[in-house]
Amino acid sequence: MTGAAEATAPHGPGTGDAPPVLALAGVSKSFGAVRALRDVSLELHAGEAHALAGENGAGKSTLVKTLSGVHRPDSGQVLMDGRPVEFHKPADAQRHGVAVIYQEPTMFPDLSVVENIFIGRQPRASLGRIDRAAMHARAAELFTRLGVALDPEQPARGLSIADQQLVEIAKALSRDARVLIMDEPTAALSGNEVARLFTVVRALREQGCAVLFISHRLDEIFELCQRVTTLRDGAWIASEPVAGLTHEALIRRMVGRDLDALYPKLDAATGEVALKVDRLTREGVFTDVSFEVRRGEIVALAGLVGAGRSEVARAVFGVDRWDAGWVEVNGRRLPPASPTAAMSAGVALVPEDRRQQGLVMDQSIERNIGLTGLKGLRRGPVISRAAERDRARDWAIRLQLKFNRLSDAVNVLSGGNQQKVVLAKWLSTRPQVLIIDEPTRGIDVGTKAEVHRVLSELASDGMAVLMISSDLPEVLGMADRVLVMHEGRLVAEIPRAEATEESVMTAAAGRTS
Amino acid sequence: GGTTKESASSQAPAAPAQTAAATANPNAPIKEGLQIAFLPKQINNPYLTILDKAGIDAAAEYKGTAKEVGPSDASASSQVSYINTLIQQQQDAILISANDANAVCGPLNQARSKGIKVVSYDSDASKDCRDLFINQASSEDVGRSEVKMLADMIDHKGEIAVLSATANATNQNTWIEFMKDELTKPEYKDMKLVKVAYGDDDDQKSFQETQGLLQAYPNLKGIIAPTTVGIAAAARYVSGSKYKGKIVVTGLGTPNQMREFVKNGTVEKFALWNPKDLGYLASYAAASLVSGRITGAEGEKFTAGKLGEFTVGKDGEVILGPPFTFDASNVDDFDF
Amino acid sequence: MARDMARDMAPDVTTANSARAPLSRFLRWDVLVGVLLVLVFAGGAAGSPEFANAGNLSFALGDLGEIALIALAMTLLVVAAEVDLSVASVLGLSSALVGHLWDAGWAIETIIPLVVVVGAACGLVNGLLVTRLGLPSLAVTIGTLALYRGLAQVVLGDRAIAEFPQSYVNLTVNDVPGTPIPYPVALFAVLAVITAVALHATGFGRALFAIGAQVEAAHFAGIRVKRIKLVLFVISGLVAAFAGVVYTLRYGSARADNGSGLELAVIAAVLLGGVDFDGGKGTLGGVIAGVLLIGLLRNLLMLNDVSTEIQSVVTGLLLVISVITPRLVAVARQRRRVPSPVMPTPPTT
Amino acid sequence: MTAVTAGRSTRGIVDLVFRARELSIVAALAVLVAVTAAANGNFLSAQGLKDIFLNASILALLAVGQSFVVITRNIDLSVGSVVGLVAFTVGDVLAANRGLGVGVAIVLGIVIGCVCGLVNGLLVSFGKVPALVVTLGTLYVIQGLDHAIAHGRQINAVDLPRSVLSLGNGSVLGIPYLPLITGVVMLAVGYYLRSYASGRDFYAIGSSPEAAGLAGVPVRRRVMAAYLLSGALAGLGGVLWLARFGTVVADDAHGWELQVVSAVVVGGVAITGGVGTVYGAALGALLLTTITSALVVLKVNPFWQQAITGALLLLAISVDRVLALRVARILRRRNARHGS
Ligand SMILES: Nc1ncnc2c1ncn2[C@@H]1O[C@H](COP(=O)(O)OP(=O)(O)OP(=O)(O)O)[C@@H](O)[C@H]1O
Ligand SMILES: Nc1ncnc2c1ncn2[C@@H]1O[C@H](COP(=O)(O)OP(=O)(O)OP(=O)(O)O)[C@@H](O)[C@H]1O
Ligand SMILES: [Mg+2]
Ligand SMILES: [Mg+2]
Repeated sequence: MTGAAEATAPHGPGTGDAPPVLALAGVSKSFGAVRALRDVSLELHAGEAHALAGENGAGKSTLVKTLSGVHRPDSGQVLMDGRPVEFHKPADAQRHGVAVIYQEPTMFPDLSVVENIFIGRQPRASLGRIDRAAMHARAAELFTRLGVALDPEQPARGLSIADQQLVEIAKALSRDARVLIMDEPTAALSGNEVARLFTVVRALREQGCAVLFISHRLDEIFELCQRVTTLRDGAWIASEPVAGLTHEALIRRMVGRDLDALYPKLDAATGEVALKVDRLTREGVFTDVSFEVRRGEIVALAGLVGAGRSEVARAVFGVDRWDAGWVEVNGRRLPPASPTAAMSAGVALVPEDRRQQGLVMDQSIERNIGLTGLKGLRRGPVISRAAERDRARDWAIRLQLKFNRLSDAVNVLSGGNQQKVVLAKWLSTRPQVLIIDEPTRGIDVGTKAEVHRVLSELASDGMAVLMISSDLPEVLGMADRVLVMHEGRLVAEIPRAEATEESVMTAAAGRTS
Repeated sequence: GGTTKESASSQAPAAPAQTAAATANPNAPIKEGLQIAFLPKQINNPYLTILDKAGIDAAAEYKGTAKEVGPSDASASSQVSYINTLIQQQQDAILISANDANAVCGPLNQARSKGIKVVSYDSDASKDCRDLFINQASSEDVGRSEVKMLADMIDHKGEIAVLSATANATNQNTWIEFMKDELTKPEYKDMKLVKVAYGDDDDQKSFQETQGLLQAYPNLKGIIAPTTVGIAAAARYVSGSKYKGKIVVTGLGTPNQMREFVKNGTVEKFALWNPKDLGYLASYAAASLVSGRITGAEGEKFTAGKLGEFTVGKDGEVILGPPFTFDASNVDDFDF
Repeated sequence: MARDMARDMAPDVTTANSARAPLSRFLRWDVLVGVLLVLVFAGGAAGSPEFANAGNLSFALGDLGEIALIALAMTLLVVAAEVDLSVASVLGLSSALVGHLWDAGWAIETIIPLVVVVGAACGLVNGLLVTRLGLPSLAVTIGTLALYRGLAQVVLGDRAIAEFPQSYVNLTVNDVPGTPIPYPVALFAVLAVITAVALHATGFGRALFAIGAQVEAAHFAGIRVKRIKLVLFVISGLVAAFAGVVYTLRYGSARADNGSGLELAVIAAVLLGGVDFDGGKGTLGGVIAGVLLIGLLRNLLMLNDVSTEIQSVVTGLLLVISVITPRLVAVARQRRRVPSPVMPTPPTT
Repeated sequence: MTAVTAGRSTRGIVDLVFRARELSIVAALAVLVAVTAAANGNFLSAQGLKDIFLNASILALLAVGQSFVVITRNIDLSVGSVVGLVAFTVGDVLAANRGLGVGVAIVLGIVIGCVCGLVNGLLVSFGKVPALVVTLGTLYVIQGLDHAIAHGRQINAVDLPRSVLSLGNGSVLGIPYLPLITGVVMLAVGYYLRSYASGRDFYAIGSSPEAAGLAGVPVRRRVMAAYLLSGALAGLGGVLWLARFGTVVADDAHGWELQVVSAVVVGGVAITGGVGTVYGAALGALLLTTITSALVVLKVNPFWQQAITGALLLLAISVDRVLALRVARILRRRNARHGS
């Protein structure tokens, strides 16, 4: 409530006199006991990219959904061109020219990529039939603009998270919208795609489109946006021009205090080989991948989107079958295609897709965390609820999980908090080898530091960590060694001392330096 | 010791004794206010509905109340729950057309041990667990006469097939046995039963089975369908196909269903008894049992209202009479 | 006792709604069914003297025996987002085998275990087709529904076998001394307790819920999805075959068409009990309440001479009402508090 | 990057060819018919062919309606009951008013079917309750209603107007009306689903109901429409049933829901929604009925018929699946060669 008075007039210098294209005025929204938004105001102006910053669970996605008609505000108003509007459903907002990229990709797995982009808005030929040729032409044009190499006729099922995200972006851009809202569009993307996306967004902005952009990568905010609004615990904190703002100042707005080092990498003594992967091949996906990870070591696996990193992780953990080669953990070979065997050998995999692979969305936080350690929770033949709860609480506190009750379903958590539950679920198995795919996707700066600290500690306690990340600073900041993949092959191994943005990117792009 | 089949027969339960011990008083009046219940194979079976209605009307004649209850599917188990209900309701008599002669046995005997009389009609229950069986016609008569009727129409020559109800239907299976036996006689040496098909008393299934028979056996001359559903379906298929006039269809059917096919020449003759009489007789037989006029022993006689006197035969069987043959000359005289 | 059982065995499952007011915990679908069951029982006892006597209750419970047994296994399957439509056919096949072998002079002590093993094999076939080939279980078991029923006909043809040993028949129809509970129902009660514990309090149960709710996540969590599903199908076949033995002895009649159509009754009971057909949600207590509700209500209607057609209508309405009431209440409550439709949750199968 | 693109697009094309489920059903049908005809030439006679198509047309019509619903990730178990109800009530009305013609019968049937579909649709789309439960419930309710109306009566062919019966048995240019009607309906629905934006919405809803809502697809309206169509076609199916069989009782089409669902599943419509075509479903229905007819023609012992039907059904879906898995694997390998 304290922010309310200031919030009513966030209109600052440099925004012109035209009424904002889309605005929120004093909006509140609660889910049961959770007050996700409290009296928040926000203005989006034509030709301006506006950033929304805040910790996990601050209410950013809720704000987006309020703007797009998914949620209706409990109180307050949505204004379009200065006039109040009521969006009852997403279709209403779309009709007003609001295009949204939601935080979690919303694909139609059975439809082709091109149909995914144009569903409900297919170009028409005579008699109202779909004009497939026109549809393909427009898709091709969009893909060229975004630099995406996807077969438009391919079904969306089986696309990597990154590819899904690209399709979502294409979908939103195809709408020729007046307002483009993007909720963490870059979380799954690597540098290249992000750069392309920004070029496209800048062009749109210059054509007069209003943009709302959410990201936990603060650099991106500074690179793309003119203004930034900060939320904390659902409350409006500030709206101000990006120019003149420092990283530290922004973080202080979000977190309410100063942060420690972002990459608190401890130097640990490396021990014997914990994970050895030898000439591992899965035909058509990756070929001849060999590497080792020692105890106490954090090895990063870098590469462009689609390079096959996640596929390697899946095969090592036994989710997918491999065609040739073998995997050894602590000197013992793993049988193929058995996650159970991998787990009992001490391997854990934090998967990249938390909604499908990481969590049982309908189930409670404690059940999700307990799922990987059911044996340890047994008292006689039955599961001890107390033990389950203790285990969940332990890790929830350690990872600063923001939750209402441990018995709440994970699907009511914010994206970043969901990611923390996945981490808790796997860290609680106390693995010897931790494979972690995009560990901080969608995690806010504060928690990111926390996750990095935990990883660093675990490694120095003797855990072997294989970290897949598209976040280059993270790779450089955390890894003892960087492995780089390109089109399914391991193309480079770069020790920490030699790892720079240039060296990693060159290898990832398949150019030999 | 092992419980094999041999040891079982020695352990088979004796039928409840108290009913057999009673003696009949042929002059006892029919009690007033009797409560009896008809339990058909399946409610909504048009043939059994006619029968039960006649039985209920008959009950009104002797100042009793009768009702029809039953399952909507013709499975053995569903009849059993109704028997239990009728026991709880303390009916005076249960009249049953059994889906499965054995499955209903236990509950029927339970009913009898509570003093409820059990009469089976149309389709018999195992004879250990009912007092009387009201048979539409002697099974032997039905089986043999069907063969004779068909033989006359095809000059005792050619391939024939039977289109029955379900594979487990007790009455149909008995008739078919007699048909096969009749066919062993020398006068039928040129006739050959090539197939017994099952239409499950389902109109559509019977229809499709007929199609199949005609395609599979191009030399087929005649079909006997000893079930009202089957004969109607067979006749309908034949009348709408190129086989009309080449294939003789006969069996057991109701005049209302068959009238059209008799008139358009698809079917020359078919047989049946009067289902109303059967229901009427069953109703009276039950009332006579309850009133103590008969006990179900062989040789006892009783009067069934307008139908006159009937004699209890062997195994408690009462026979309505020989089947009646319908043809173009008389089919319009009946309405059922 | 049935009612107590239903209540005791409904431990809470954490549903997505539990964040709402605590009152909604009691407005859950399965609890509603439990309450309806109590009402029917009380109403029946008060209204018709024929209902609440030992003889009738014993019969009504005994008549549910096979459906109840199969429903236990079916609940496990449905929680894991699979279904077995072939159960009634396995029951029929088992009945046909019992009849055939008995007719051939085998000892009943040999027949019963053998038939149960055959049932498990039928389940194994279902399970292998589902897990090895990745076929949808609905499709597979529609196929085996025809196949197993067909095999029953092959085995027994048009024969109907009767005269089973009385001592075994008695075991299926007599009551546990001093109670109106037939032996099969007593066995069911024991199995129900075991199943309830397995489903709601063990790691196995947790695994089932996870598989049903999000199979990929379960796989990633090291749960042996295929093996567990295979086991469930085997259990289902085994239980159905055992139910076939009980059925045959209880009716004293082996026929190839025994129990046909029973699968829909089982599914109806499981659905009525609040188990989500998309998997991952449901309680065993709800299912037991569902089985008893359908059975006792039918019995009560029958005793009151309500015709079959009306019974059918009542069963159907019960299904619809039991699913729609909690939703309506939830919507009404939401409307009253705040005018906010949440994410457009679309209908699901 | 370019190599990857090449690999991906070949995959797309080959995939399209191999995943045409309809082709594998046509192949299965061809084998079945060839084998049967070799054993008994009558099977392919004019009368034989006519019978096959006549037998399949009502099931195929229902399968078209059902696949519409299944594609939206719902199910309609009440179709069998609706057919029974419509066949009897329309028969009853016609028997009482013999002056009425085919047109009235069809309209009446479709109206009754639509009412049933409306109830299902309202409950599923606006009540947001699971379709399986709702339609199992309405299955029982409609069945009960049908029985209550019929009350053990039977409508016979003699009671019905000639014109209605000739709809069931007559033909135009040698093609019987029934398969003609089914064919026209199938083509129209299939074309709509493929070529109209609103048609694609049904696939989107089945593929991901949540995403459909976010993409602005009117989910409720479409689900409602799917149930209405299924109900309407079931109503039409009921009238055709009446016309074809002439004799109707309350039990007609009892248990058909499983047959219809089998046809749809065999026809390649995914029970989890989003995938499949009505052509596949109709072919599935044709395959199922042809199996039944062929077994009779092949003089298979009646006690073996059902077992063989079941086994063939399993074979059909398994072979299809194994082939799909094989092809996917080959493609992945080929992708490897292209990619590297
Ligand atoms: N449907 C819902 N039901 C209940 N609570 C919800 C729901 N949606 C969001 N919340 C709660 O609202 C709060 C804000 O969530 P929101 O998703 O807006 O956060 P966010 O700022 O987007 O976080 P992140 O950066 O992690 O994506 C969180 O506490 C979350 O648990
Ligand atoms: N069976 C398959 N056939 C063809 N392509 C596939 C198959 N499986 C995965 N792919 C593609 O192979 C690529 C490798 O995906 P993977 O997720 O391993 O990449 P990554 O390097 O981890 O990138 P990301 O950042 O997207 O996670 C993806 O683009 C994916 O769409
Ligand atoms: Mg968010
Ligand atoms: Mg990846």
